[in-house]
Amino acid sequence: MAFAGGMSMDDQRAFNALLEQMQISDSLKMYNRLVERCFNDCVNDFSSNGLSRKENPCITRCVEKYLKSTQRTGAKFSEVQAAQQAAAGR
Amino acid sequence: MAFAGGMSMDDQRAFNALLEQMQISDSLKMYNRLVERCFNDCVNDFSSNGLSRKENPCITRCVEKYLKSTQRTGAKFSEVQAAQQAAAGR
Amino acid sequence: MAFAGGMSMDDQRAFNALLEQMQISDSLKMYNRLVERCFNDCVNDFSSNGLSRKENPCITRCVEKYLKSTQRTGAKFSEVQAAQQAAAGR
Amino acid sequence: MNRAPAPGNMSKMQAAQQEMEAVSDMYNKMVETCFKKCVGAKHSESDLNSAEETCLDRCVEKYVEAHNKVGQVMAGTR
Amino acid sequence: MNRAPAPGNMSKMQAAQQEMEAVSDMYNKMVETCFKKCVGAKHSESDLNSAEETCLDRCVEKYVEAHNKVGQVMAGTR
Amino acid sequence: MNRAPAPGNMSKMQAAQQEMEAVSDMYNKMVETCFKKCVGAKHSESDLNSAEETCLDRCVEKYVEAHNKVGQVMAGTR
Repeated sequence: MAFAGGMSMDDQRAFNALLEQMQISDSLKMYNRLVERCFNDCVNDFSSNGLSRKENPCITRCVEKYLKSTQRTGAKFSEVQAAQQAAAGR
Repeated sequence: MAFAGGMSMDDQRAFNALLEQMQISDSLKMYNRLVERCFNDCVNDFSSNGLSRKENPCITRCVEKYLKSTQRTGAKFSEVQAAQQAAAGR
Repeated sequence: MAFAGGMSMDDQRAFNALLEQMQISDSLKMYNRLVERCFNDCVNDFSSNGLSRKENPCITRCVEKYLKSTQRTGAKFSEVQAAQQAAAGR
Repeated sequence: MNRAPAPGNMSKMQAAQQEMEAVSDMYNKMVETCFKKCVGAKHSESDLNSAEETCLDRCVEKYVEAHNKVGQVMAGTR
Repeated sequence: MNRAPAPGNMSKMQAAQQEMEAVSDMYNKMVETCFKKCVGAKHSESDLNSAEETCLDRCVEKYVEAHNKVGQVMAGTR
Repeated sequence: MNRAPAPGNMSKMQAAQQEMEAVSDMYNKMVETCFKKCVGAKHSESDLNSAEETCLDRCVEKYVEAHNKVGQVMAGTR
Protein backbone atom coordinates (compact mmCIF):
# COMPACT_ATOMS: atom_id res chain seq x y z
CA MET A 1 0.00 0.00 0.00
CA ALA A 2 1.04 3.56 -0.61
CA PHE A 3 0.05 4.73 2.89
CA ALA A 4 3.47 5.41 4.36
CA GLY A 5 4.82 7.44 1.45
CA GLY A 6 6.73 10.63 2.24
CA MET A 7 7.46 9.91 5.89
CA SER A 8 10.78 10.30 7.70
CA MET A 9 12.57 7.16 8.94
CA ASP A 10 11.45 7.89 12.53
CA ASP A 11 7.85 8.29 11.48
CA GLN A 12 7.94 5.13 9.39
CA ARG A 13 9.21 3.21 12.41
CA ALA A 14 6.42 4.63 14.58
CA PHE A 15 3.96 3.87 11.80
CA ASN A 16 5.06 0.26 11.56
CA ALA A 17 4.69 -0.16 15.33
CA LEU A 18 1.18 1.28 15.07
CA LEU A 19 0.39 -1.00 12.16
CA GLU A 20 1.48 -4.06 14.13
CA GLN A 21 -0.62 -3.02 17.10
CA MET A 22 -3.67 -2.53 14.90
CA GLN A 23 -3.22 -5.98 13.39
CA ILE A 24 -3.03 -7.65 16.80
CA SER A 25 -6.07 -5.76 18.03
CA ASP A 26 -7.92 -6.62 14.81
CA SER A 27 -7.21 -10.33 15.08
CA LEU A 28 -8.29 -10.39 18.73
CA LYS A 29 -11.59 -8.79 17.76
CA MET A 30 -11.97 -11.22 14.87
CA TYR A 31 -11.49 -14.11 17.32
CA ASN A 32 -14.23 -12.69 19.55
CA ARG A 33 -16.61 -12.23 16.62
CA LEU A 34 -15.93 -15.79 15.53
CA VAL A 35 -16.77 -17.10 19.02
CA GLU A 36 -19.94 -15.00 19.12
CA ARG A 37 -21.11 -16.18 15.70
CA CYS A 38 -20.44 -19.89 16.22
CA PHE A 39 -21.91 -19.81 19.74
CA ASN A 40 -25.00 -18.09 18.38
CA ASP A 41 -25.39 -20.55 15.52
CA CYS A 42 -24.58 -23.75 17.43
CA VAL A 43 -25.66 -23.34 21.07
CA ASN A 44 -29.35 -23.00 21.82
CA ASP A 45 -30.07 -25.53 24.52
CA PHE A 46 -29.47 -24.63 28.17
CA SER A 47 -31.18 -27.59 29.78
CA SER A 48 -27.87 -29.09 30.89
CA ASN A 49 -24.28 -28.11 31.69
CA GLY A 50 -21.42 -28.04 29.19
CA LEU A 51 -21.40 -28.15 25.41
CA SER A 52 -23.48 -31.10 24.19
CA ARG A 53 -22.46 -33.83 21.76
CA LYS A 54 -24.29 -31.96 19.04
CA GLU A 55 -22.96 -28.50 19.89
CA ASN A 56 -19.31 -29.44 20.13
CA PRO A 57 -18.75 -30.62 16.52
CA CYS A 58 -21.02 -27.84 15.25
CA ILE A 59 -18.60 -25.29 16.72
CA THR A 60 -15.64 -27.07 15.14
CA ARG A 61 -17.29 -27.05 11.70
CA CYS A 62 -18.41 -23.45 12.12
CA VAL A 63 -14.88 -22.28 12.96
CA GLU A 64 -13.33 -24.20 10.08
CA LYS A 65 -15.92 -22.92 7.64
CA TYR A 66 -15.56 -19.36 8.88
CA LEU A 67 -11.77 -19.44 8.54
CA LYS A 68 -11.99 -20.82 4.99
CA SER A 69 -14.55 -18.19 4.22
CA THR A 70 -12.36 -15.35 5.53
CA GLN A 71 -9.41 -16.67 3.54
CA ARG A 72 -11.42 -16.78 0.33
CA THR A 73 -12.96 -13.38 0.96
CA GLY A 74 -9.56 -11.84 1.71
CA ALA A 75 -7.95 -13.30 -1.43
CA LYS A 76 -10.82 -12.08 -3.61
CA PHE A 77 -10.71 -8.64 -1.99
CA SER A 78 -6.98 -8.27 -2.75
CA GLU A 79 -7.66 -9.33 -6.34
CA VAL A 80 -10.44 -6.77 -6.76
CA GLN A 81 -8.36 -4.01 -5.17
CA ALA A 82 -5.40 -4.79 -7.44
CA ALA A 83 -7.66 -4.70 -10.52
CA GLN A 84 -9.06 -1.35 -9.40
CA GLN A 85 -5.63 0.16 -8.91
CA ALA A 86 -4.49 -1.16 -12.29
CA ALA A 87 -7.58 0.38 -13.88
CA ALA A 88 -6.89 3.69 -12.13
CA GLY A 89 -3.45 3.57 -13.72
CA ARG A 90 -1.06 3.53 -10.78
CA MET B 1 -20.67 23.02 23.41
CA ALA B 2 -19.33 23.75 26.86
CA PHE B 3 -16.84 20.89 26.76
CA ALA B 4 -13.63 22.85 26.36
CA GLY B 5 -14.25 25.31 29.22
CA GLY B 6 -11.33 26.09 31.53
CA MET B 7 -8.54 24.83 29.27
CA SER B 8 -5.29 26.60 28.46
CA MET B 9 -4.70 27.81 24.88
CA ASP B 10 -2.34 24.87 24.20
CA ASP B 11 -4.86 22.37 25.48
CA GLN B 12 -7.66 23.93 23.47
CA ARG B 13 -5.56 23.61 20.34
CA ALA B 14 -4.83 19.94 21.10
CA PHE B 15 -8.49 19.44 21.87
CA ASN B 16 -9.58 20.94 18.57
CA ALA B 17 -7.17 18.67 16.70
CA LEU B 18 -8.62 15.70 18.57
CA LEU B 19 -12.14 16.85 17.79
CA GLU B 20 -11.36 17.09 14.10
CA GLN B 21 -9.82 13.62 14.09
CA MET B 22 -12.89 12.17 15.82
CA GLN B 23 -15.18 13.76 13.26
CA ILE B 24 -13.22 12.31 10.34
CA SER B 25 -13.13 8.88 11.94
CA ASP B 26 -16.87 9.14 12.71
CA SER B 27 -17.80 10.02 9.17
CA LEU B 28 -15.68 7.19 7.75
CA LYS B 29 -17.49 4.74 10.02
CA MET B 30 -20.83 6.24 9.04
CA TYR B 31 -19.93 5.71 5.37
CA ASN B 32 -19.13 2.05 6.10
CA ARG B 33 -22.37 1.53 8.01
CA LEU B 34 -24.28 3.09 5.14
CA VAL B 35 -22.66 0.72 2.64
CA GLU B 36 -23.41 -2.26 4.91
CA ARG B 37 -27.06 -1.29 5.37
CA CYS B 38 -27.81 -0.55 1.72
CA PHE B 39 -25.94 -3.65 0.55
CA ASN B 40 -27.89 -5.74 3.05
CA ASP B 41 -31.23 -4.26 2.03
CA CYS B 42 -30.67 -4.20 -1.75
CA VAL B 43 -28.37 -7.08 -2.71
CA ASN B 44 -29.62 -10.62 -2.23
CA ASP B 45 -29.00 -12.33 -5.54
CA PHE B 46 -25.63 -13.87 -6.29
CA SER B 47 -26.52 -15.81 -9.41
CA SER B 48 -24.55 -13.44 -11.64
CA ASN B 49 -21.68 -10.96 -11.53
CA GLY B 50 -21.98 -7.25 -10.78
CA LEU B 51 -24.84 -5.21 -9.37
CA SER B 52 -28.05 -5.96 -11.29
CA ARG B 53 -30.42 -3.48 -12.89
CA LYS B 54 -32.67 -3.80 -9.86
CA GLU B 55 -29.92 -3.55 -7.25
CA ASN B 56 -28.20 -0.51 -8.67
CA PRO B 57 -31.07 2.01 -8.34
CA CYS B 58 -32.08 0.44 -5.01
CA ILE B 59 -28.68 1.38 -3.60
CA THR B 60 -29.03 4.92 -4.95
CA ARG B 61 -32.44 5.35 -3.33
CA CYS B 62 -31.27 3.74 -0.10
CA VAL B 63 -28.29 6.13 0.17
CA GLU B 64 -30.40 9.19 -0.58
CA LYS B 65 -33.06 8.14 1.90
CA TYR B 66 -30.50 7.36 4.56
CA LEU B 67 -28.79 10.74 4.16
CA LYS B 68 -32.10 12.60 4.38
CA SER B 69 -32.97 10.51 7.40
CA THR B 70 -29.66 11.33 9.15
CA GLN B 71 -30.14 15.01 8.41
CA ARG B 72 -33.63 15.04 9.87
CA THR B 73 -32.59 12.98 12.88
CA GLY B 74 -29.62 15.27 13.54
CA ALA B 75 -31.70 18.45 13.30
CA LYS B 76 -34.35 17.06 15.63
CA PHE B 77 -31.68 15.87 18.08
CA SER B 78 -30.13 19.37 18.25
CA GLU B 79 -33.59 20.80 18.84
CA VAL B 80 -34.33 18.38 21.69
CA GLN B 81 -30.91 18.98 23.27
CA ALA B 82 -31.38 22.77 23.10
CA ALA B 83 -34.82 22.47 24.71
CA GLN B 84 -33.36 20.31 27.49
CA GLN B 85 -30.57 22.77 28.20
CA ALA B 86 -33.03 25.66 28.23
CA ALA B 87 -35.22 23.71 30.68
CA ALA B 88 -32.17 23.00 32.87
CA GLY B 89 -31.67 26.76 33.00
CA ARG B 90 -28.32 27.36 31.39
CA MET C 1 -5.02 -9.89 37.52
CA ALA C 2 -1.42 -10.55 36.64
CA PHE C 3 -1.40 -7.99 33.83
CA ALA C 4 0.80 -5.34 35.39
CA GLY C 5 3.60 -7.65 36.52
CA GLY C 6 7.18 -6.51 35.91
CA MET C 7 6.45 -2.83 35.31
CA SER C 8 8.29 0.11 36.82
CA MET C 9 6.42 2.35 39.30
CA ASP C 10 5.97 5.03 36.62
CA ASP C 11 4.57 2.56 34.16
CA GLN C 12 2.22 1.08 36.75
CA ARG C 13 0.89 4.55 37.48
CA ALA C 14 0.35 5.19 33.75
CA PHE C 15 -1.23 1.76 33.46
CA ASN C 16 -3.66 2.43 36.29
CA ALA C 17 -4.68 5.72 34.70
CA LEU C 18 -5.27 3.88 31.43
CA LEU C 19 -7.25 1.19 33.24
CA GLU C 20 -9.48 3.79 34.86
CA GLN C 21 -10.11 5.48 31.53
CA MET C 22 -11.02 2.17 29.91
CA GLN C 23 -13.49 1.41 32.67
CA ILE C 24 -15.22 4.77 32.32
CA SER C 25 -15.38 4.41 28.55
CA ASP C 26 -16.67 0.83 28.94
CA SER C 27 -19.44 1.80 31.31
CA LEU C 28 -20.53 4.68 29.05
CA LYS C 29 -20.80 2.25 26.14
CA MET C 30 -22.67 -0.22 28.33
CA TYR C 31 -25.15 2.53 29.22
CA ASN C 32 -25.70 3.24 25.52
CA ARG C 33 -26.19 -0.43 24.68
CA LEU C 34 -28.69 -0.71 27.52
CA VAL C 35 -30.68 2.26 26.18
CA GLU C 36 -30.59 0.80 22.66
CA ARG C 37 -31.77 -2.64 23.81
CA CYS C 38 -34.60 -1.42 26.05
CA PHE C 39 -35.75 1.12 23.49
CA ASN C 40 -35.75 -1.58 20.82
CA ASP C 41 -37.67 -4.03 23.00
CA CYS C 42 -40.16 -1.57 24.52
CA VAL C 43 -40.85 1.22 22.02
CA ASN C 44 -42.61 0.33 18.79
CA ASP C 45 -45.44 2.80 18.50
CA PHE C 46 -44.84 6.21 16.99
CA SER C 47 -48.45 7.32 16.62
CA SER C 48 -48.10 9.87 19.43
CA ASN C 49 -45.48 11.95 21.26
CA GLY C 50 -43.60 10.87 24.35
CA LEU C 51 -43.20 7.46 25.99
CA SER C 52 -46.63 5.88 26.48
CA ARG C 53 -48.06 4.44 29.69
CA LYS C 54 -47.10 0.98 28.45
CA GLU C 55 -43.61 1.88 27.25
CA ASN C 56 -42.52 3.71 30.38
CA PRO C 57 -42.76 0.82 32.88
CA CYS C 58 -41.45 -1.60 30.23
CA ILE C 59 -38.22 0.41 30.10
CA THR C 60 -37.96 0.41 33.88
CA ARG C 61 -38.38 -3.36 34.03
CA CYS C 62 -36.00 -3.88 31.12
CA VAL C 63 -33.26 -1.83 32.80
CA GLU C 64 -33.69 -3.56 36.14
CA LYS C 65 -33.67 -6.97 34.54
CA TYR C 66 -30.64 -6.15 32.41
CA LEU C 67 -28.67 -4.90 35.41
CA LYS C 68 -29.50 -8.02 37.43
CA SER C 69 -28.56 -10.09 34.44
CA THR C 70 -25.17 -8.36 34.04
CA GLN C 71 -24.48 -8.79 37.75
CA ARG C 72 -25.23 -12.50 37.61
CA THR C 73 -23.28 -12.97 34.39
CA GLY C 74 -20.28 -11.10 35.82
CA ALA C 75 -20.26 -13.10 39.05
CA LYS C 76 -20.48 -16.39 37.16
CA PHE C 77 -17.74 -15.30 34.76
CA SER C 78 -15.37 -14.51 37.65
CA GLU C 79 -16.16 -17.91 39.16
CA VAL C 80 -15.43 -19.73 35.91
CA GLN C 81 -12.21 -17.78 35.36
CA ALA C 82 -11.02 -18.54 38.91
CA ALA C 83 -11.76 -22.24 38.42
CA GLN C 84 -9.82 -22.22 35.15
CA GLN C 85 -6.80 -20.55 36.72
CA ALA C 86 -6.88 -22.99 39.62
CA ALA C 87 -7.02 -25.89 37.14
CA ALA C 88 -4.10 -24.39 35.21
CA GLY C 89 -2.19 -24.44 38.49
CA ARG C 90 -1.37 -20.81 39.13
CA MET D 1 10.38 22.95 32.65
CA ASN D 2 7.68 20.48 31.91
CA ARG D 3 5.69 21.43 28.79
CA ALA D 4 3.27 18.53 29.10
CA PRO D 5 -0.30 19.50 30.10
CA ALA D 6 -0.85 19.64 33.87
CA PRO D 7 -2.57 16.49 35.18
CA GLY D 8 -5.77 18.41 35.93
CA ASN D 9 -6.03 19.69 32.37
CA MET D 10 -5.11 16.33 30.94
CA SER D 11 -7.96 14.63 32.69
CA LYS D 12 -10.25 17.52 31.73
CA MET D 13 -9.41 16.84 28.08
CA GLN D 14 -9.86 13.11 28.51
CA ALA D 15 -13.18 13.62 30.25
CA ALA D 16 -14.29 15.91 27.42
CA GLN D 17 -13.18 13.32 24.86
CA GLN D 18 -15.03 10.54 26.64
CA GLU D 19 -18.19 12.63 26.91
CA MET D 20 -18.03 13.40 23.21
CA GLU D 21 -17.45 9.77 22.31
CA ALA D 22 -20.39 8.76 24.48
CA VAL D 23 -22.71 11.31 22.85
CA SER D 24 -21.51 10.28 19.41
CA ASP D 25 -22.01 6.57 20.20
CA MET D 26 -25.50 7.29 21.54
CA TYR D 27 -26.34 9.40 18.49
CA ASN D 28 -25.17 6.73 16.05
CA LYS D 29 -27.23 4.05 17.79
CA MET D 30 -30.27 6.36 17.72
CA VAL D 31 -29.88 7.05 13.98
CA GLU D 32 -29.67 3.31 13.21
CA THR D 33 -32.55 2.40 15.50
CA CYS D 34 -34.90 5.11 14.23
CA PHE D 35 -34.05 4.37 10.59
CA LYS D 36 -34.90 0.70 11.14
CA LYS D 37 -38.11 1.46 13.07
CA CYS D 38 -39.39 4.26 10.79
CA VAL D 39 -38.02 3.71 7.29
CA GLY D 40 -37.58 -0.04 6.94
CA ALA D 41 -35.69 -1.95 4.27
CA LYS D 42 -37.71 -1.52 1.08
CA HIS D 43 -36.24 1.60 -0.58
CA SER D 44 -38.74 1.97 -3.42
CA GLU D 45 -38.52 5.76 -3.03
CA SER D 46 -35.57 8.07 -2.55
CA ASP D 47 -37.56 10.59 -0.52
CA LEU D 48 -38.90 10.27 2.98
CA ASN D 49 -42.69 10.44 2.98
CA SER D 50 -44.45 12.52 5.63
CA ALA D 51 -45.35 9.49 7.76
CA GLU D 52 -41.66 8.54 7.89
CA GLU D 53 -40.67 12.10 8.78
CA THR D 54 -43.15 12.30 11.64
CA CYS D 55 -42.04 8.89 12.84
CA LEU D 56 -38.36 9.95 12.82
CA ASP D 57 -39.11 13.11 14.82
CA ARG D 58 -41.05 11.20 17.45
CA CYS D 59 -38.45 8.46 17.52
CA VAL D 60 -35.70 10.97 18.35
CA GLU D 61 -37.81 12.53 21.11
CA LYS D 62 -38.67 9.16 22.58
CA TYR D 63 -35.09 7.95 22.33
CA VAL D 64 -33.78 10.91 24.30
CA GLU D 65 -36.60 10.43 26.83
CA ALA D 66 -35.66 6.75 27.16
CA HIS D 67 -31.98 7.70 27.53
CA ASN D 68 -32.82 10.00 30.44
CA LYS D 69 -35.16 7.46 31.99
CA VAL D 70 -32.50 4.74 31.96
CA GLY D 71 -30.24 7.09 33.92
CA GLN D 72 -32.98 7.67 36.49
CA VAL D 73 -33.66 3.97 36.90
CA MET D 74 -29.94 3.26 37.27
CA ALA D 75 -29.69 5.97 39.92
CA GLY D 76 -32.55 4.31 41.78
CA THR D 77 -34.70 7.44 41.56
CA ARG D 78 -37.61 6.15 39.56
CA MET E 1 17.99 11.67 29.91
CA ASN E 2 15.02 10.09 28.32
CA ARG E 3 12.04 9.85 30.72
CA ALA E 4 9.84 7.99 28.26
CA PRO E 5 9.18 4.32 29.11
CA ALA E 6 11.76 1.91 27.73
CA PRO E 7 10.56 0.16 24.55
CA GLY E 8 10.26 -3.18 26.36
CA ASN E 9 8.02 -1.70 29.03
CA MET E 10 6.04 0.21 26.47
CA SER E 11 5.12 -2.93 24.61
CA LYS E 12 4.40 -4.67 27.93
CA MET E 13 1.85 -1.96 28.68
CA GLN E 14 0.40 -2.12 25.20
CA ALA E 15 0.15 -5.90 25.38
CA ALA E 16 -1.61 -5.60 28.76
CA GLN E 17 -3.98 -3.02 27.31
CA GLN E 18 -4.77 -5.18 24.31
CA GLU E 19 -5.37 -8.23 26.49
CA MET E 20 -7.74 -6.22 28.68
CA GLU E 21 -9.59 -4.84 25.70
CA ALA E 22 -9.94 -8.34 24.26
CA VAL E 23 -11.32 -9.73 27.53
CA SER E 24 -13.68 -6.79 27.86
CA ASP E 25 -14.87 -7.18 24.24
CA MET E 26 -15.43 -10.92 24.79
CA TYR E 27 -17.26 -10.24 28.05
CA ASN E 28 -19.57 -7.67 26.49
CA LYS E 29 -20.45 -10.00 23.61
CA MET E 30 -21.17 -12.78 26.12
CA VAL E 31 -23.46 -10.56 28.22
CA GLU E 32 -25.45 -9.52 25.13
CA THR E 33 -25.64 -13.06 23.73
CA CYS E 34 -26.71 -14.68 27.00
CA PHE E 35 -29.28 -11.95 27.71
CA LYS E 36 -30.81 -12.52 24.27
CA LYS E 37 -30.78 -16.33 24.60
CA CYS E 38 -32.00 -16.54 28.20
CA VAL E 39 -34.09 -13.47 28.97
CA GLY E 40 -35.65 -12.45 25.66
CA ALA E 41 -37.41 -9.22 24.76
CA LYS E 42 -40.70 -9.31 26.70
CA HIS E 43 -39.87 -7.57 30.02
CA SER E 44 -43.16 -8.21 31.81
CA GLU E 45 -41.22 -8.67 35.07
CA SER E 46 -38.35 -6.71 36.59
CA ASP E 47 -36.85 -9.76 38.31
CA LEU E 48 -35.09 -12.71 36.76
CA ASN E 49 -37.01 -15.92 37.42
CA SER E 50 -35.13 -19.04 38.44
CA ALA E 51 -35.25 -20.57 34.95
CA GLU E 52 -33.60 -17.43 33.56
CA GLU E 53 -30.97 -17.49 36.30
CA THR E 54 -30.05 -21.11 35.63
CA CYS E 55 -29.97 -20.41 31.91
CA LEU E 56 -27.61 -17.42 32.40
CA ASP E 57 -25.23 -19.50 34.55
CA ARG E 58 -25.09 -22.29 32.00
CA CYS E 59 -24.77 -19.81 29.15
CA VAL E 60 -21.67 -18.24 30.73
CA GLU E 61 -20.10 -21.67 31.30
CA LYS E 62 -20.83 -22.76 27.74
CA TYR E 63 -19.63 -19.47 26.30
CA VAL E 64 -16.26 -19.77 28.01
CA GLU E 65 -16.06 -23.41 26.91
CA ALA E 66 -16.83 -22.36 23.31
CA HIS E 67 -14.23 -19.57 23.56
CA ASN E 68 -11.57 -22.08 24.56
CA LYS E 69 -12.70 -24.57 21.93
CA VAL E 70 -12.41 -21.99 19.14
CA GLY E 71 -8.81 -21.41 20.19
CA GLN E 72 -8.10 -25.14 20.03
CA VAL E 73 -9.67 -25.49 16.58
CA MET E 74 -7.71 -22.47 15.32
CA ALA E 75 -4.50 -23.99 16.68
CA GLY E 76 -5.32 -27.19 14.79
CA THR E 77 -5.35 -29.27 17.99
CA ARG E 78 -8.92 -30.45 17.99
CA MET F 1 15.34 21.03 19.83
CA ASN F 2 11.94 19.56 19.35
CA ARG F 3 12.10 15.81 18.59
CA ALA F 4 8.36 15.43 18.16
CA PRO F 5 7.21 14.79 14.56
CA ALA F 6 6.52 17.94 12.58
CA PRO F 7 2.79 18.77 12.40
CA GLY F 8 2.65 17.89 8.70
CA ASN F 9 4.10 14.44 9.27
CA MET F 10 1.96 13.90 12.30
CA SER F 11 -1.19 14.48 10.35
CA LYS F 12 0.18 12.32 7.52
CA MET F 13 0.51 9.45 10.01
CA GLN F 14 -2.92 10.10 11.46
CA ALA F 15 -4.45 10.23 8.00
CA ALA F 16 -2.75 6.93 7.13
CA GLN F 17 -4.00 5.39 10.37
CA GLN F 18 -7.54 6.57 9.74
CA GLU F 19 -7.50 5.28 6.17
CA MET F 20 -6.27 1.90 7.39
CA GLU F 21 -8.91 1.76 10.11
CA ALA F 22 -11.59 2.63 7.58
CA VAL F 23 -10.45 -0.09 5.16
CA SER F 24 -10.26 -2.60 7.99
CA ASP F 25 -13.74 -1.65 9.27
CA MET F 26 -15.14 -1.96 5.74
CA TYR F 27 -13.40 -5.31 5.23
CA ASN F 28 -14.74 -6.72 8.51
CA LYS F 29 -18.30 -5.67 7.68
CA MET F 30 -17.94 -7.25 4.24
CA VAL F 31 -16.69 -10.56 5.67
CA GLU F 32 -19.62 -10.73 8.12
CA THR F 33 -22.19 -9.72 5.52
CA CYS F 34 -20.98 -12.15 2.86
CA PHE F 35 -20.69 -15.01 5.36
CA LYS F 36 -24.30 -14.43 6.43
CA LYS F 37 -25.59 -14.09 2.85
CA CYS F 38 -23.63 -17.00 1.34
CA VAL F 39 -22.93 -19.53 4.07
CA GLY F 40 -25.80 -19.23 6.53
CA ALA F 41 -26.08 -20.63 10.05
CA LYS F 42 -26.40 -24.39 9.62
CA HIS F 43 -22.79 -25.66 9.73
CA SER F 44 -23.44 -29.29 8.82
CA GLU F 45 -20.19 -29.32 6.83
CA SER F 46 -16.74 -27.95 7.63
CA ASP F 47 -15.92 -27.24 3.98
CA LEU F 48 -17.33 -24.59 1.72
CA ASN F 49 -19.17 -26.17 -1.20
CA SER F 50 -18.69 -24.73 -4.68
CA ALA F 51 -21.98 -22.81 -4.63
CA GLU F 52 -20.86 -21.07 -1.42
CA GLU F 53 -17.46 -20.30 -2.93
CA THR F 54 -18.94 -18.74 -6.04
CA CYS F 55 -21.37 -16.79 -3.92
CA LEU F 56 -18.55 -15.43 -1.71
CA ASP F 57 -16.53 -14.31 -4.76
CA ARG F 58 -19.50 -12.50 -6.27
CA CYS F 59 -20.45 -11.04 -2.91
CA VAL F 60 -16.99 -9.46 -2.52
CA GLU F 61 -17.14 -8.02 -6.04
CA LYS F 62 -20.61 -6.63 -5.50
CA TYR F 63 -19.71 -5.25 -2.08
CA VAL F 64 -16.78 -3.29 -3.47
CA GLU F 65 -18.98 -2.10 -6.35
CA ALA F 66 -21.63 -0.97 -3.84
CA HIS F 67 -18.94 0.74 -1.76
CA ASN F 68 -17.82 2.76 -4.76
CA LYS F 69 -21.38 3.50 -5.81
CA VAL F 70 -22.26 4.90 -2.38
CA GLY F 71 -19.35 7.32 -2.72
CA GLN F 72 -20.63 8.45 -6.12
CA VAL F 73 -24.15 8.98 -4.84
CA MET F 74 -22.83 10.94 -1.85
CA ALA F 75 -20.76 13.10 -4.18
CA GLY F 76 -23.90 13.81 -6.19
CA THR F 77 -22.44 12.30 -9.37
CA ARG F 78 -24.82 9.46 -9.95
